[in-house]
Amino acid sequence: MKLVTAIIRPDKLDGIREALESYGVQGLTVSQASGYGRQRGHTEVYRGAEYTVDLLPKARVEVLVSDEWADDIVDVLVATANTGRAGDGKVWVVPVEEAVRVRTGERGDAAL
Amino acid sequence: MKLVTAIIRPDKLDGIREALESYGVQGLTVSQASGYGRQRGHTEVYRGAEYTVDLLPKARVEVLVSDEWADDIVDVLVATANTGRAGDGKVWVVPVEEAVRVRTGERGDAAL
Amino acid sequence: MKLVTAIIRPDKLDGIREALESYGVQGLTVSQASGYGRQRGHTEVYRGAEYTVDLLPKARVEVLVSDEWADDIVDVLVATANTGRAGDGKVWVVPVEEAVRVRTGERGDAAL
Amino acid sequence: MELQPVHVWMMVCAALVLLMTPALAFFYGGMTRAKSVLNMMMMSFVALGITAVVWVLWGNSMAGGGSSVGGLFGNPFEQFGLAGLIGTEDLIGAGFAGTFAIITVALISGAIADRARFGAWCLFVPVWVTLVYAPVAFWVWGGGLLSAEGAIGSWAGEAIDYAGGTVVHINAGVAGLVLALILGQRKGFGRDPGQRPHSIPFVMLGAALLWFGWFGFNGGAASDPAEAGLIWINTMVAPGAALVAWCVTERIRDGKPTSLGAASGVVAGLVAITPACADVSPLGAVGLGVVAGAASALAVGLKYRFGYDDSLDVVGVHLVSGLIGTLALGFIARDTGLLYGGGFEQLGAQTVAAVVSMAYTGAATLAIGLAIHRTIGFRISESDEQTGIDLAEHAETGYEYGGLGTSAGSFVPHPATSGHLELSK
Amino acid sequence: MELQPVHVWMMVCAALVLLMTPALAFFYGGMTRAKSVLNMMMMSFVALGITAVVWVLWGNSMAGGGSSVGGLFGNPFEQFGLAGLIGTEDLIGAGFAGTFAIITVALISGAIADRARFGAWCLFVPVWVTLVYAPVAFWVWGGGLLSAEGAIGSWAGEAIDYAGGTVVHINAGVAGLVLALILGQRKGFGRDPGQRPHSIPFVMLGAALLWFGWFGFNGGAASDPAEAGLIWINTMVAPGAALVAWCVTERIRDGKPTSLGAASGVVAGLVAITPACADVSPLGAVGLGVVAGAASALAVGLKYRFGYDDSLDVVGVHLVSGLIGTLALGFIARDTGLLYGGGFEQLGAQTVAAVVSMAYTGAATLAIGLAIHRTIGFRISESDEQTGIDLAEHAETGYEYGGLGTSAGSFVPHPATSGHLELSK
Amino acid sequence: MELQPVHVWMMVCAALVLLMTPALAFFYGGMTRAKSVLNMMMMSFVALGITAVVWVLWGNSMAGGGSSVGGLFGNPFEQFGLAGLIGTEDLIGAGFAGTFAIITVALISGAIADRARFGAWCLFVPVWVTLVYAPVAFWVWGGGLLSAEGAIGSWAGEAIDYAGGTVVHINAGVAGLVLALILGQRKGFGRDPGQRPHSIPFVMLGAALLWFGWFGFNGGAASDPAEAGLIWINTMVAPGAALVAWCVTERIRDGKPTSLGAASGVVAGLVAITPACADVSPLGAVGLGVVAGAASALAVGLKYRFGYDDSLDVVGVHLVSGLIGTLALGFIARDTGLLYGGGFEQLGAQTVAAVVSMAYTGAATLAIGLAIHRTIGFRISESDEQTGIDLAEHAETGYEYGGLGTSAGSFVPHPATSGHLELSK
Ligand SMILES: Nc1ncnc2c1ncn2[C@@H]1O[C@H](COP(=O)(O)OP(=O)(O)O)[C@@H](O)[C@H]1O
Ligand SMILES: Nc1ncnc2c1ncn2[C@@H]1O[C@H](COP(=O)(O)OP(=O)(O)O)[C@@H](O)[C@H]1O
Ligand SMILES: Nc1ncnc2c1ncn2[C@@H]1O[C@H](COP(=O)(O)OP(=O)(O)O)[C@@H](O)[C@H]1O
Repeated sequence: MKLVTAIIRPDKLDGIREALESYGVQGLTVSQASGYGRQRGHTEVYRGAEYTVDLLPKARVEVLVSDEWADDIVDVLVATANTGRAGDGKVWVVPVEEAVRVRTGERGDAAL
Repeated sequence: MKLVTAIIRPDKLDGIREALESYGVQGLTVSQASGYGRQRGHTEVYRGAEYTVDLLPKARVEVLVSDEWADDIVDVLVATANTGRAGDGKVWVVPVEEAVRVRTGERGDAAL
Repeated sequence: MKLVTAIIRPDKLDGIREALESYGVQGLTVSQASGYGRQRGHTEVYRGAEYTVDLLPKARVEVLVSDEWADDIVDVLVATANTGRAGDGKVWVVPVEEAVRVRTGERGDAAL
Repeated sequence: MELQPVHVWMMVCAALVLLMTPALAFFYGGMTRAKSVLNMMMMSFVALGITAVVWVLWGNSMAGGGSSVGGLFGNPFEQFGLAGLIGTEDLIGAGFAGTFAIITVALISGAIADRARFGAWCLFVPVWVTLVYAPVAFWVWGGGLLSAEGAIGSWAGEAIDYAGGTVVHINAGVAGLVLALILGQRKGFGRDPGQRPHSIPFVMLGAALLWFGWFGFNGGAASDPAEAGLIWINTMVAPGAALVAWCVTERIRDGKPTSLGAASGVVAGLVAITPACADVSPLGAVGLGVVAGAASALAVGLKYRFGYDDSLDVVGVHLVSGLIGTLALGFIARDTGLLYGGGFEQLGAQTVAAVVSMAYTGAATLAIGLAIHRTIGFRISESDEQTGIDLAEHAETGYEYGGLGTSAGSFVPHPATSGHLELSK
Repeated sequence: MELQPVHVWMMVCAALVLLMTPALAFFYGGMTRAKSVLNMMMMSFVALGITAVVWVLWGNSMAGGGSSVGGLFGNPFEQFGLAGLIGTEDLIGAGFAGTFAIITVALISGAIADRARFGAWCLFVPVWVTLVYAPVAFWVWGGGLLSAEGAIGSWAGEAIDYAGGTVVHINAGVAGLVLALILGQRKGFGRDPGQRPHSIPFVMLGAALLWFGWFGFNGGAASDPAEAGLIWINTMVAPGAALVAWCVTERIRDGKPTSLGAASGVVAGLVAITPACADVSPLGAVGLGVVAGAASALAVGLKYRFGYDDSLDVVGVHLVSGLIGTLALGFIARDTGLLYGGGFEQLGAQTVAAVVSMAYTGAATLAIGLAIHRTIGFRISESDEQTGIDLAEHAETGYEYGGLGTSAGSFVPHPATSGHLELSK
Repeated sequence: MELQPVHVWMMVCAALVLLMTPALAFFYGGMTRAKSVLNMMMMSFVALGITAVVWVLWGNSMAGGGSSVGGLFGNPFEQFGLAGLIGTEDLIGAGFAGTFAIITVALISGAIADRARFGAWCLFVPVWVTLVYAPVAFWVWGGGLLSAEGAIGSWAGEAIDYAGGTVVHINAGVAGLVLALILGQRKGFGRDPGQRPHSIPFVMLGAALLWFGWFGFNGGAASDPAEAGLIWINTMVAPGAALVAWCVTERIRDGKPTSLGAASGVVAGLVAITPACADVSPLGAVGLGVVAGAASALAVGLKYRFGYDDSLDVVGVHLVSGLIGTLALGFIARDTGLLYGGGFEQLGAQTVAAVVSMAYTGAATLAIGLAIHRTIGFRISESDEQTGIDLAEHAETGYEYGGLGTSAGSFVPHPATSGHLELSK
């Protein structure tokens, strides 16, 4: 199995979820993240003092997939999250040695 | 070493911590996550407009463990987090190539 | 490629970012975490009832790096985040099989 | 002259009404997304600042202080800067009247949440107060068109609008609808669940302070204790009944009574009792509250059906309950209503006043709104809406609870230099 | 008749007291978990709505408006709907009295935070106001049992309860204790650290607005400037002293003075001065504040020892400080207290009034509470408590700061259809 | 004696002024980091508690109640505990005056946000009220030094300070500056972007309630309806104009008008109109508001240039706008100002009063502040500042929205034992 992690724009989350769902992915885990990279931040002003904010809000999506589906899932994620502007994010794949569904104790691909 | 990640119900966190502690695990890292899966969400209503919430709050627990303990830790996590209802979560194991304790610079199993 | 994850004190974040930047790292992803370990927590009191808080705020930094840079990056992270007091955190390295820049679709080291 | 009870009462009431505009800022601000809360609140705050100045300069003169210009408005220059009132107790009345102008224009902003250019709003406020609020207030309360001696009022009968059902709520509701149509829907209207309220406790805070202030709003002009007492009781019981009615409506329709509903019910009840507070019995007020609470609870859904994005339901709450209160007087006004054997005169007068105000306000707001929209533009860009209007228009975010979003970044104490330089000029 | 100063004063005071119930909603709401804040606030808001209506319909008549039924309560039908008061200044007093009924029943809700079925609460409120509040208010203030001419009062002496130590605070405290026992402990009571307050600024906001409103609560009935001034000063200094005393107690016992303690101290001091505000000197008020602040600071821990889950300390604050204020009058009442050479009469009268009220309220609340609990059920299910009562009972959550919890999901503008259909019927 | 309108007015106004201190707690609390919000609010709350007690004990006697001790202060023992006032209507005035002392000392705390030891502050408050506030109030309002009959006032002319430009705002501003210098900069001052405001809605809530309360602050002493009306209007329009001016200044300098700026503008305008409220025309108030709003908007940057960490701009807002209002009277006072042909006398008197107060307050605050700092220490440790002063000094955190920070941990219902033991002693 693989763990596919995608750092994406938060507003792409709904699209990603739908795309993965129509691809047969039945679960995923999302968390809030902040990213720093090429994308330029914004400026805030409080009583005339300027604050430049460089860490920008991102969503982190994690999906456990079987080995054979990993490449396709990566493609789906990249295609759906893309806007062409700096800050679109990254997708990466890490090998997973074991996965378990807590409810049933099923292991391996059956746990996904 | 292995990194064991568990996505669990937030209210199982205390139990997990105690179980791991009694198992000799001396540290762990927790973060907030939201999960999408078989578990059904709930409905909120604001001025008559219904909002169906499908992303449900989860806790993500990460534990670095030595190779020999990984299986046991997985078992403990699964056993403690289980309720038998949809939404109990997943546990997965990823290989770790190096680990360092920042305070001392110790590496490998000594860093855990 | 490698994924280097560092659990650090939140106030070390700015230093880390600058150190990595001067090392040529052009992006990273940060998220909030809570850690449990040797570091002692604090006590809160509400209407005389004491609450001991053991989960302490941490920042999680994730950096994708090419294989050859991984060791150096780990060293930079450890050196910068160190204060010598319990609670400094951990750094670990996980192998990455694939990485993609969403904006361009570039893969591998070019995606970093 | 010594202070009299009526002076004390009106000054206290005026302060209460002034508080209602910040209260509205919370009522509305809590209902927006977290990334729009400041802009929403600012629309009320800046309306307060601008209208206070406009009122002192020429607004009060136009709404009744100056002599009538064809029954349409008072001469704005006659009491410019409140000249002529200084040294008299009439300043108190001018202050009280000013707070009504402030809240009325602020009410409109709920219809255009999350998407109005702040500069455009800052232009809209003084123009609308001058061209719409002041004249309509003059017609109803200042001896103009709709009053007993006015061209329309003398023909159709004088409408009862004790504290502003027509002048304030119907007016604001119609203006809100018109602006909502001009600006168009928010991106994701009716689809994006992110558009739920971000802080319901703030909505409840707003509703509570509005209720508190409304005792001043309804009661301030009373000078007789029996009348004042009736107003007080009605201002307590009508929103109470409407709160219950809104919750019951939700319980039946959606399965659960909500706190947003309770807060909204309070406001609907207050709106409905506004014109009627001095002219219906406490039992009448209970009935009026029940009807207004239930009707507004149903009416807030209309925007999804008809597709106008009246974001925070200015139409559903203020226009609908304002009309209910205004028209109900035709039936339950204690002296002249149909149910008290008073014939159709009162109902006719109420209807005429409502229709005339709606027509004029609708047309004038359309003109003003379009003029602004076609020139400087009334709506922010799509990407600004995405980013959040607080950042885009105010370079601020409402909250920073210690997350990572902003804690990392650089800091430039900008005014250190420029501030000093400009000061030392 | 022209408005008199007393009319103005009482109307202002009544508005201030009305504000206290939403203030209480914040005081309590801030102390619950984030997932229960709306339900906690709603218990106050709906108490406001329901009691306002009940008061106008029959409550005022029962508490003093109607003629005495055996010294037990006023005839509820005599002034149903405030008939007979319309056209008189007595409407003002009826309004003022109504706000006391509202806050009293709302106070009780703090004892049953996080776990009461909302429907059961909505039933409890009107029944309790009718069967408990109105009679006890009648006994003390309406010429009933405990007043000078009443069966008990004429025997035991008339107790001093200027603004409601017995009628409001002891009453609410006892009722809270009874309901807390009926409903049982929250899951995790005394163990789950998640049960800490979620927003202490809201608690402080509540305390501040309560204090502000309390000037109306204590002062509203005063018609003599020296008395009014004394009340005002005492209402400023007693909570001030109690704030300091609570903080000092915490500093000694826990090592740190807390802001939750300061806010709680304010309320304890206000509760204690309530019955005594017109009858003790400013120095007496300082002393009373110190005692009440320290005693309540210690008393809030009793629930852990005895195992009743009085979640937000209605007993520790309102019952304890209410008793302190009520009994202290036996000692420091300026005309009749022991320390002023007045003998034991006053202390006896105070004790009797407190005991009689506690006994009646305890028994009656037990009956009402059990009746509801055994029939429709007063407590939510364990899984609803786990999920959070806001979602379970109101289908809402208090906050959405842009997290991921709810931003993803689908949106159904439900009333688009049904709302319209029902409106067009 | 029956209540008179002036009694009612002053009691209402006094309650309004009392509300201003919690309002300030929100205005300031919203501007700090989330981890310091409670300490910031507590500085106001405890100032309220302590000063209320001090005022009743000896403060009122020193500020005017007792007979003059060399024109410097009133005899503190003469009316200790307000003895002598009991039974008279003068208690009302004593209460009103007390609320001014409370807010003045609370204002200072904004200059030392995030880093003051709470114990040190609790010591500073009563000492400063006794040695600084009470004497200066006596000089200006109690018949002391700066009044017409006083040593300085009879020579330099009597300054106009209707509601406290000098006594309250200049005083607090100078004291704040001195304490900021004694305590030194926060760690990260001018560099750490974490020091941005954590909740701007709270700042706006504070500003709104301050404005509301300020009608009492400025108006409470008026006994003539024309004067009261003028004060009311000026208190509405000056902050309105200042709000607009601050926003315009920001628009020009920074590109965007902010809501923090709007809230700050309101306060700057209120500060400036405070001394002048009864003596300038509404047009004068508009002008004064514009100048104060713009000047304070520029002045808040000075701290970065000169390096004093006046964290929440007590100097930039209260000292600067207080001076503007005080000195402006030399020009635009309606009877005696230069622009009204009144010669330089008034300007001279205003300047002397401001300078004398600043000199005395500066020196006395320096002495008190240093005495505390050198003995028990006025500043928390660096690691406590890092952790957050709320946890370090109060063992609390402001918010818990259900995150993981505190939900896991153990719970010890500490007072279960000790509380009970101490109670049962
Ligand atoms: N080396 C990296 N390691 C981990 N995350 C990264 C890395 N580089 C970028 N990111 C994440 O990807 C996001 C987008 O990167 P950015 O450089 O702004 O745009 P792009 O990838 O389109 O060039 C960043 O905000 C960050 O969260
Ligand atoms: N393929 C997956 N990848 C990552 N996380 C998953 C995946 N499937 C489920 N999860 C996580 O596990 C949680 C529980 O899954 P769910 O399908 O609801 O219940 P169960 O695992 O008991 O069948 C989800 O909320 C989600 O956080
Ligand atoms: N085995 C582990 N797995 C994952 N995270 C860990 C582990 N041990 C410690 N941590 C993380 O590292 C942080 C610091 O650990 P701690 O034991 O307090 O200090 P130190 O590492 O300096 O001895 C913890 O708060 C936790 O977030």
